[in-house]
Amino acid sequence: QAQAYTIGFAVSTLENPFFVTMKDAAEAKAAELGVTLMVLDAQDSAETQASQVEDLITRGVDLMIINPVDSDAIGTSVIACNNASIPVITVTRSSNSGTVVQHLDIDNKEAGKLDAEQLIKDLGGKGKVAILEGFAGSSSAIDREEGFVAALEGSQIEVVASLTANYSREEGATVTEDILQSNPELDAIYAHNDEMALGAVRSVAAAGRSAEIKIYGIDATDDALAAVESGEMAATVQQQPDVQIQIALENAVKYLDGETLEPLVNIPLKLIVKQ
Amino acid sequence: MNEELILSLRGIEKSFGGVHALNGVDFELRRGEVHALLGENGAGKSTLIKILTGVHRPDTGEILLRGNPVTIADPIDARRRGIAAIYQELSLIDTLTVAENIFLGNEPVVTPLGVSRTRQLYADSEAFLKRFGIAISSHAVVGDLGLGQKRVIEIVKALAINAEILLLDEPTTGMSRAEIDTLFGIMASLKEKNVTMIYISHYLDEVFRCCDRATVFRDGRNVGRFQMAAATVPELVRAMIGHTVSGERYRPAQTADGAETVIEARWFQSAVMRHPVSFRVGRGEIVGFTGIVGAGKSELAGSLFGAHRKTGGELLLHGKPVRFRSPHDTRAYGMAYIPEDRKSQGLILSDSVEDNIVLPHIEQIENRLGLLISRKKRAIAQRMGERVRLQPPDVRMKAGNLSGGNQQKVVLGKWLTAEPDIILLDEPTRGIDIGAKAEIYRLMTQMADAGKTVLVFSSEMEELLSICDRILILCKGGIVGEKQVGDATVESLLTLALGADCDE
Amino acid sequence: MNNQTRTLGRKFMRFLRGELGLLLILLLLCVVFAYVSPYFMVERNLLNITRQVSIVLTVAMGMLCVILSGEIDLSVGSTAALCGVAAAWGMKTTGNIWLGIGLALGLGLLVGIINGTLVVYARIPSFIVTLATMGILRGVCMVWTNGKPISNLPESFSVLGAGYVLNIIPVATVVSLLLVAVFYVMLQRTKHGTYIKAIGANREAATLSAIHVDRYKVLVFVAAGLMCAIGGLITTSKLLSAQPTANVGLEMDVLSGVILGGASLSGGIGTVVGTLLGSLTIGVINNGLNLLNVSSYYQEIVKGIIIIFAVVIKRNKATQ
Amino acid sequence: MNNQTRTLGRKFMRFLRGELGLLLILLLLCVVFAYVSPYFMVERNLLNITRQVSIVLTVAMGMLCVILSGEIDLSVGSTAALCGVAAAWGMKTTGNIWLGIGLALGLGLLVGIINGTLVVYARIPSFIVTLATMGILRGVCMVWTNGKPISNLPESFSVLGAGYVLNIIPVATVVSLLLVAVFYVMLQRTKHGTYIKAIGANREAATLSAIHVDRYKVLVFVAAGLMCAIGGLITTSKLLSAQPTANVGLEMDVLSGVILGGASLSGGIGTVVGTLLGSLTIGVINNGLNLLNVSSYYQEIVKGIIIIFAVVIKRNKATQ
Ligand SMILES: Nc1ncnc2c1ncn2[C@@H]1O[C@H](COP(=O)(O)OP(=O)(O)OP(=O)(O)O)[C@@H](O)[C@H]1O
Ligand SMILES: Nc1ncnc2c1ncn2[C@@H]1O[C@H](COP(=O)(O)OP(=O)(O)OP(=O)(O)O)[C@@H](O)[C@H]1O
Ligand SMILES: [Mg+2]
Ligand SMILES: [Mg+2]
Repeated sequence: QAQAYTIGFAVSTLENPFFVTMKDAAEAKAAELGVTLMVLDAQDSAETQASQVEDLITRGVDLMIINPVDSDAIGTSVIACNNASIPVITVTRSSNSGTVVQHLDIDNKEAGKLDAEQLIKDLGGKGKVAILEGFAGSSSAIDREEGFVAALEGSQIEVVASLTANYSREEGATVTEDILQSNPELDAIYAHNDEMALGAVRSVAAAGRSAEIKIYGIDATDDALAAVESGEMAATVQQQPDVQIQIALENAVKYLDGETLEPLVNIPLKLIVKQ
Repeated sequence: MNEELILSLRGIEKSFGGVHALNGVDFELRRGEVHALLGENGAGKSTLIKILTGVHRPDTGEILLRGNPVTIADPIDARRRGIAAIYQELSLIDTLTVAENIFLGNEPVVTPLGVSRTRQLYADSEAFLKRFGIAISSHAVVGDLGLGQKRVIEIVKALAINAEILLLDEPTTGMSRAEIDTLFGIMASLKEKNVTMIYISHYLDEVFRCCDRATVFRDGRNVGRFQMAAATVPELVRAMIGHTVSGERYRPAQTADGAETVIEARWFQSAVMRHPVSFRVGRGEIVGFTGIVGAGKSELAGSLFGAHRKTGGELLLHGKPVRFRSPHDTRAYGMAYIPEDRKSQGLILSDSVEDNIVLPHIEQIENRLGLLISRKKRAIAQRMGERVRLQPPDVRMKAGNLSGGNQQKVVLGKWLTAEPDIILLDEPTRGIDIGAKAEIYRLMTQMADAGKTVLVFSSEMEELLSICDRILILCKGGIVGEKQVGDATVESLLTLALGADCDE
Repeated sequence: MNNQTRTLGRKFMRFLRGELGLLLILLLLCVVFAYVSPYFMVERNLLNITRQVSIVLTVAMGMLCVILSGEIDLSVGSTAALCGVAAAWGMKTTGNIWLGIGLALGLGLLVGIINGTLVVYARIPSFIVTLATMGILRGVCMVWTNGKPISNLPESFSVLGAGYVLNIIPVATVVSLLLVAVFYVMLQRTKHGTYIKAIGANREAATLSAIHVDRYKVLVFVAAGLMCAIGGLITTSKLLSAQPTANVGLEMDVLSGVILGGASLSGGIGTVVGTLLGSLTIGVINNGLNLLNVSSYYQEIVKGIIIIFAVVIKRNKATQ
Repeated sequence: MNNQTRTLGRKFMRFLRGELGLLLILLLLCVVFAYVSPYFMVERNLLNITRQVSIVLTVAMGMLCVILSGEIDLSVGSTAALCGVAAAWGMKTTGNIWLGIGLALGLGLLVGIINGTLVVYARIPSFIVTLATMGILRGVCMVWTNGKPISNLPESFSVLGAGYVLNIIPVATVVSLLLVAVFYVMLQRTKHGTYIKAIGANREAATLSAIHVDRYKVLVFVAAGLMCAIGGLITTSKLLSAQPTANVGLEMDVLSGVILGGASLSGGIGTVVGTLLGSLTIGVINNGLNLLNVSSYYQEIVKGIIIIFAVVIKRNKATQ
């Protein structure tokens, strides 16, 4: 009877390879489970996402998997689903109001912390680091910053620059160029995602400072894994977006089949460094 | 003159929507002649020109060029066939320089990649300008020039093309006798080179001076052909408008002595004026301001109306000094200004005639709630349309679709509706036909008789002589003389306007 | 008699040329979507669309005034976000919803005055002024909230963005349509609208017609600022949370609706009904493609193609 | 004689009014940044800035043509991204760098022809055409790459975006300045430039002056498409990876440079030197604020304020 299920997946953005991987895995898994999947991309706008959830409710999906753009803003949409008796599973970011049947959490603070710990180890507890920030005001950027900075407490590592590059590889490259100019001494760059880290890799290489500057990212995209393998990046953090959505879809079908679900699933994070 | 037909048109028809602009025109042009095209506003003269330059395609009919039937696809095609035109509405680019405009689409010297020899371009353009005796720099940006100067550039631009057939659509509007004489001199020399010309004008004296033959249009068809040598003015006028018009003064000249001074300038100067000016005009007076092209008439008119920042002196209305920060401030004084350039200053071409007419005094069509009543708007516009003899009399037409003269009538109607107390008119009768002109002069004199104050700025000295009480002469931005109409002639005004002694 | 019918016919033709063409497109789209998706032509969904476009539509009314006067306002998204933040802050600080709303409106007004003044009196092109204020106001949003949303607003405030009139018509729809009506009267039926259009069509002619050009230019920016405030209030109320990053890119959505509705970027041309239909058309396309489960990569492609076709069909309808 | 000097004086005045004002602003900014940051006025950093603006500058040359002709091109970002993707795909598929570059240029040309044709022959406003193609081309990028970057390009391709001439001058700088020179000659010194400006200033008058208006309108979009291709190539080469989401928002950066450089959105007005200075000014502001480590929240605010001040100062310089 699984064929009959239609599941909606409201994803925050497909302009980021992390979520593209998640979407691809979702489509593969849905085919395997024989459910119809509707994917809607909010392009990082909480307002658009609210409208898209409305559309999914109209469409009468059996269950909705939401990857919220913002944990607060999604509240009204989750409540709307509750009122329409459509069960909701949230992934990556939670909803601060309404009821969801399950939340699959990725702890972004933890990801920042893992990078920080590796960085402290690599630099021997002392040195200068620059930070490339994600979209100003996005919850992932805020958490990844907080986790990282908190973990640096107590070490002698100094944050000498912190600038936004909007999660983009191009801007990561450009902003890194400027950081390199104003910091003749720099030991590491921590980027809120791999795209910016990969941009930094290019600029650092162009400046001929690859040997002295270590670069850290988050997401473990294919390009980043290769960069870690080749030594261009020091580390990245795997959040396993594919595993996350696979679990979400399996649990969705289970729930629709009448099983009850754990309210919270933590997706384990894994720090990737060169073998 | 030889009898060879260089161009002949057969049964040309052209309509725009419901309007039949041309209604089966037959027209013949002999090589080397200057052929006048006459007719009321809206008769279809400009439409014919635009058909010959490929701007419009005729609905039916045949064009024979040097005996061969042709279709003229666009202005590029026309130029290739040796046809060039001076259009009634300017076809200049305001943001380019004078030289660039003169040679636009006709660059004299370019390398294969199109790189211009700039120095040569400017030298050639200076040479052309010199022939007109007009002190305009080739480097000046056209948008900074006055309308009359633009017309000169427009003429030079057409002359630079070396066309075999030259079409001139009202080339002399806004020009004084001095520039007109130059133009005629150039036309005469072109004629010697066997250039054929079509000349459109509402001034019959010009037509008698320079044309060999004339064709008269009425309602889109030709109603008569004349040999100029044998024709008379009343004959032509009757063919054009069906009756004759008297040419004498429209009202006896008045002296303003003792009348209350309404508007007075004391060493008044604005940001665009080159010299301060002083004058006074009384209630019930019609005062003219004249001068050659570029003398500063329009600058003065606009400045009086608050369109330019005042930089010195005083302007007094009814004896009290006033300061206009923008034309909006003139409302309180019942002032109105009819600008010279109807296209860029006078009208919103994309709006209907009625919308244009009511714009400056739209309060007249508001109801108590401040909502606009289109019925009232139509009534007002229609009444004004009749007064200025709008043709076609449909006030819902887009202003941009009217013929040039009719657009001018709308500009006049727009302000006459307001019944202003003080009215400034800059080249008010540009492009208006003989019949309607008489009507407009009558409206102006009526206003003066009713105690209003009328200031007319015009390069057409004959016009001022027939309606004004007094004429002030401008030269290079300053007032160089004043004449009562009684003692003035065109020649005496022109001497002052050209006067070498006006340079201080 | 004959004249009367001809007049009527011509009036109808003129209407056809403008709005009816777009109306036909809109209906055509609806028919197609209704045919391919059973969920589309449902009362509830249609009302939903009207709510989804309500923000764009509200802000579009202000933008239309700005465009008509020959200017542009790129700061609408940031202004809306800032007003939303201000409202949320006001409500949380004072505990009073109305004070929050008042603060948002006041701020919208202020932004409009600043934009207008810089354009008119400092004579800076509006593209540059509003590009600058777009960045400045977004920055102010971020600094004010420290980049984090302001949440836990009073539940009763959600009526505006999420509530219903008579249990079925969204309040946001009603509010935006009321504003459309107000702007319709203002722009088509009062002298103010005539003046704004005249200024945009031919600034010099308008000046010489003794219209207070400067005052009206400031006014259109004020209208835009106020509409942004209302748009920001609807957004905040809908999410019951003020996002400092809300309404990013709103200027493009709004401009699309206005221009698809037949307005010209160079000023003087454009109507309220056109803008309404243009915004609705874009809303219907978004909603329909979502219901059809068109993948987001293809949505952009399909949307672009539909828009081009819509304009071509509309043009051909018009010239028939 | 006197005439000669007056002409020269007037020429100089005109130059002052336009470019020199902006040049002064740029120098002023440089002085300020040099004063507050020791890293700014370093040869290496200044060259860096020229490389950073090279993409915007290249695309701005195409955009300037479009703007001068009275149109707008919103699709530049998507076109650049698509060309970058095409180049990367071509290189990976054929293993030949030049084939990849050729493919990118060919695609840029094609996009230009499509945009131009829709604007000219289907008579759709360019705002709408390029808004639609902006979405369509971005969608094509996404579908083509399935949303993921194409990486591992041949290392030698990185010369364009990351290499140096004489070990110090970035190749991208040289390329973009060469293009600026080409466009300078084309727009200021050939009849083509005059025609494009004439068309933008007064389309009707240009038609009457026997100019091939339609042909030139298509041509400006082709120029824009080609410049986007080069911009996309530089981006891809710099990152040695083609991002389907590259150059999002490029249209705004480019427009800002062009308009800050004195061009008018309504067409006919604008210069290559102005655009160069405008783009550099924005580049210098971005770089300077980054060197000073101004937080992103405040960067937008400061940038907006600087831009407004720059324009005001420039204006006052001009009227002196
Ligand atoms: N594009 C157009 N659309 C609609 N009607 C037009 C258009 N162009 C011209 N007409 C109409 O064609 C008729 C002839 O106009 P035309 O300009 O040829 O007159 P004209 O003889 O040159 O008059 P004038 O002496 O005023 O210049 C007018 O009634 C005018 O309204
Ligand atoms: N020597 C000069 N210095 C500055 N500006 C000049 C000079 N000579 C002419 N001009 C310009 O010439 C233009 C002509 O002025 P204006 O339009 O007032 O003249 P006019 O008498 O109305 O002539 P017309 O309208 O027939 O050209 C003005 O725009 C003025 O700026
Ligand atoms: Mg005519
Ligand atoms: Mg004049």
